Amino acid sequence: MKARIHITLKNGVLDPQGKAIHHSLEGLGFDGVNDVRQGKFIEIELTDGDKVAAEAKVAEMCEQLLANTVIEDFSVEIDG
Amino acid sequence: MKARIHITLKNGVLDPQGKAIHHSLEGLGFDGVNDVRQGKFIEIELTDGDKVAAEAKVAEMCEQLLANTVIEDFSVEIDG
Amino acid sequence: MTAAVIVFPGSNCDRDVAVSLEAALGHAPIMAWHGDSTLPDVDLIVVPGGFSYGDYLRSGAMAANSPIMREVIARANGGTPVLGICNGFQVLTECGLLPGVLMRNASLKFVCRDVDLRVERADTVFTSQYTKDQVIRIPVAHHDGNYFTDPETHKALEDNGQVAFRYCAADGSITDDANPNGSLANIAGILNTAGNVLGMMPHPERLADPLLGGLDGAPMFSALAEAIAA
Amino acid sequence: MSATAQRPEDLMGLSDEEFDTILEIMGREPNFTELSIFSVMWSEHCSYKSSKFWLKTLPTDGPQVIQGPGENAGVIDIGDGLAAIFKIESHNHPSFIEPYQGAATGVGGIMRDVFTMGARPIANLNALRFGSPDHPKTRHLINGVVAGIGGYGNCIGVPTVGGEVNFDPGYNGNILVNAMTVGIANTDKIFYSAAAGLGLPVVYVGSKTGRDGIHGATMASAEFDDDSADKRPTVQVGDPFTEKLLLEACLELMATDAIVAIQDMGAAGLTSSSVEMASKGNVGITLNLDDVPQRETEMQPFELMLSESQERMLMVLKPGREDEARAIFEKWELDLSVIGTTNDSERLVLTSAGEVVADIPVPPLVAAAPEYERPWTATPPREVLGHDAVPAPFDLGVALLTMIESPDLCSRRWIWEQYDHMVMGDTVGRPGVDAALVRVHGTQKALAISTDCTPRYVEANPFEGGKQAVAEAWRNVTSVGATPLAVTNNLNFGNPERPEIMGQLVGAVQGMGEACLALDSPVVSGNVSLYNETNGAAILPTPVIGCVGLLEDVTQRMGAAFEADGDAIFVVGETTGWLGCSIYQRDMAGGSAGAPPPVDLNTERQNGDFVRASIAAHQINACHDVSDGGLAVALAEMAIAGNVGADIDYKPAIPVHAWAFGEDQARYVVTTADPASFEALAAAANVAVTRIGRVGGAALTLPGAEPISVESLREAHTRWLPEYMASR
Ligand SMILES: Nc1ncnc2c1ncn2[C@@H]1O[C@H](COP(=O)(O)OP(=O)(O)O)[C@@H](O)[C@H]1O
Ligand SMILES: [Mg+2]
Repeated sequence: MKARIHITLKNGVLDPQGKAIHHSLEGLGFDGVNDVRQGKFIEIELTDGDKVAAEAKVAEMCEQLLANTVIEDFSVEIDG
Repeated sequence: MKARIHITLKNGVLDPQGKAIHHSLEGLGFDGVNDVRQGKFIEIELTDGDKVAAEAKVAEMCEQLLANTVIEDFSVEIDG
Repeated sequence: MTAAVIVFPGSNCDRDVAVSLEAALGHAPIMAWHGDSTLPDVDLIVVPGGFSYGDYLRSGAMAANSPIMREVIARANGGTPVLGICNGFQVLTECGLLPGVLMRNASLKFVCRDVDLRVERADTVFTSQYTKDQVIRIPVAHHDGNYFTDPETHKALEDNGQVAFRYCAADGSITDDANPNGSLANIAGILNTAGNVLGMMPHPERLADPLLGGLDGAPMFSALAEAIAA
Repeated sequence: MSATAQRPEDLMGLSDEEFDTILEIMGREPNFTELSIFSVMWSEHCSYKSSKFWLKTLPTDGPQVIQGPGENAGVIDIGDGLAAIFKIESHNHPSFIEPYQGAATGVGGIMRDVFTMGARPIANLNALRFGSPDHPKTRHLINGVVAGIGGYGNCIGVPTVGGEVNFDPGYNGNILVNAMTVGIANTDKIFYSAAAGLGLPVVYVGSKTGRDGIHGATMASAEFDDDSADKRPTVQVGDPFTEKLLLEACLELMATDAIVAIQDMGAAGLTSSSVEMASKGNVGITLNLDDVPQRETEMQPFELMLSESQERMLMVLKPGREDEARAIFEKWELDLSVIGTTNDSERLVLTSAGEVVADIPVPPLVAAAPEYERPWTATPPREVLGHDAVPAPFDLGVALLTMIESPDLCSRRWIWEQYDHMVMGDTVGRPGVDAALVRVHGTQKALAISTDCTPRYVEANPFEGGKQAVAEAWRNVTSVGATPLAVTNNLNFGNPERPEIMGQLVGAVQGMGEACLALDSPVVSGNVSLYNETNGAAILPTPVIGCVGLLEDVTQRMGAAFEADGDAIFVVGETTGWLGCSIYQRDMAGGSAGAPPPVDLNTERQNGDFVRASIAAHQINACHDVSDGGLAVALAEMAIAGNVGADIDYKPAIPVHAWAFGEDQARYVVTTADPASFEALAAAANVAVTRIGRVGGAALTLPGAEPISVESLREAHTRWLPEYMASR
């Protein structure tokens, strides 16, 4: 069973990385880019079991460790 | 129009961050975790236009800058 | 007999290496701006340490795409010696002049300290004033120095003798304890196949003045000065 | 208009009296934007309303002082046309909420204060106070704070060369993160914030403005609550890469003569920067807020004025120099926008969409800022303890090993290895003990820098504790052979509206002032952080001192490591065995009690001057000041640093634990190859010195104790912090 976690900066929080990537893409000649935001994507391979329980457990992992909830939001999907 | 890009380490590539997260999760008492991999999630806000062309353009951005294709795979989705 | 130091936004060891080069060469190097697409005729190119583009996205990735790097690649392919230190090493791998990548340190922490290095190749323009298997002490200061490559590339590196330096214990033995960042086979620096491009995580320019704690980095600069004077 | 006018429901932290003063100044009811501006300008943070009265008592002058408190940072003359520019600043509260970004932006903020005056930053230091190691949050906070300080300083490429760390349950709910930056400028190229001149362009440079950091006690308002929580992040995210570009661009523009005045946007952002520039220059400023570069959409005037987005500067240029400035900032890939002009109105006028949205007279906004002489009660004096009040340890050697392994005395290597302490190629040696030494690039000069404070002394006796903080910093700078020149200070206290807390502040400031005067080290800059409390429990009073000294010839520096076998070891200064408030008492004998060691400033001065002269005369081979943990700990540190032992054969006339662990002030341990002439020099200088043993061997032997191998000392010293941080 696999959990797919997206961790993104909250709205309004400065994203220095996204800003620098945006700038660099422009430098490379890519146009039509209005904004870039960088987040994390974490995949966790879990021992098979109950999907609902797994989702709650992974959310708990995000709260405790994976996300910095002062500045980041997270979302969890459980595959398979 | 928004591009959602996932950049993940290729199979077999060592992932120090994933390994450290795995270790920390175990230390926090989370069991049933078999593997953790950390990747990047980049969202790009594009000027509206042709979806197919946009997808090709973003793939090109990944090839040139966003991913290091020696060690990373990427996938692109275009929303809305 | 001139050297160029490439300056990217966020480079911060450019002045440090210029000081060492000036001491060895007797005159200051040219400081070349990342946005320029041409480079004057030089006998040595140094890609310095620092945090080009903040090390955002991946260390060295954005710098590797800057206009000047096209010129650096061309010169390297033409045989000009190119030395990449720390962030410079990361830039050289990102732009394809050197194989492999520098990943986040295994500790996930920035590490700044003196490490022992074993000289694996003393027959290059960079290392001719060291002796093979000599142990030298030089500082590292990086967050992403964990060298990695696939097994075939690694085998090729070893078979071709492209490993220039390895992290070692004080007696020269290659141990896990001596590895500050988790690098594959304790690799601290590698050469290209032609031997004119060297990338290394440790900072020789930080130990080229006795006041700063030692002189083990100085032979690299005097070797280069001698080579390009010849 | 009178005090009976309709009061807004929310005074944004202003008192009724303060609001009445605003009505008088404005002659009408202020609108929301105007009230916001008064509120932040008159906040404790910006107006120093509780501390100003006392800060004015500090000595701030001296022949070496080019600029004392009042500008972005203090400036001292270090000779040959060079100036050292430095300041310390707190980022306590943000670091508790989000340790990485809080600490990182603290470092970024203090660096801007220094380079805004024309200096290139050459060294960063940090004074940290954490709660008990047993507290569930402590490890996470250390991890984040250290990573944040490193993350910012390493990236911008300024070495982090020193600092201090203490642990105490008093900081469980309120850690302290104080960051200090030292920079170097030419004395004829120092930049100030007075916007003198009319019709000059007011220019914004750096990052775009977002809604970061619009928050806090001053600004809890109904209007804010209407916004969704995620629209107003209270935590600022630092962007050290942009700051590096801003630094280089500013220094490049400063090399021309285009700048009239420059001011970083720190606390209260565009508000305090524009008001200060206008006020100091006795001019008015009109800003068109539509021209402020914005990161987010639909930002309101008060948001633009109060945002604390990082990495921004405000400048006033000479007329017609905008294009030259723009070219430089564009080269460094930064925004530059002309957002206003100076005029003779002495008013701050803000326009947006063609309308005036605020119009405030500047002189009263600044001059009428409240200043309180808050009631205070002195901390009751404590009894002086005799030697027998503090029991001897079961075993002196075991006690020493236990102490040097303890959180407050163990090695900080785990921390400073995460900081690039060598970048810029001028850091002399590695972090270790005593002051950090940084060469002034391209010269033989070096600056010696140290931050110090012993909060348990300040708690016991604020006056003596305030003196001691200055004395210890001064002593550390002296130990490396440098001449202390001036200090900066960070006053971290609880709620000043409580008389006993105010009494701590008053006592500490008076003590500091006296010490600065006696030690010829005036205060040239500083910062005050009050209301450091959680649930009514205040932190230990923590007036941190950062001292800067000059060594004319860096090759004459002194180290703390034991060197040559056979060198005689001396203690400079008198040892009475003062155990009250010592680390030994607190950690080994059941808690802090009694009076702290007094600081005799004449002796301090005399002993320090003697040590410095002995170093200059090449009389000594190693020197280390004696502070926390007393003589035994100082000796252990010197043995570890040199990897050589010592035989201490002195027979103290007082109980040996008091001799070994007492914390009498004004002391140094020194070694010399020529004890006779050293003693003669001391006698001539009328300084008490005691020969206590000799350097040599692989063990440290204290009177009446088994030898302790240097190896086991090192192991004990380096064990705790990495193990603690790796555990959970
Ligand atoms: N937060 C910190 N950051 C960097 N260096 C630190 C920090 N805390 C302590 N150090 C360094 O560790 C060493 C020992 O600190 P300390 O015990 O305060 O020294 P001393 O007793 O000489 O004043 C000094 O070099 C100091 O600068
Ligand atoms: Mg000290």
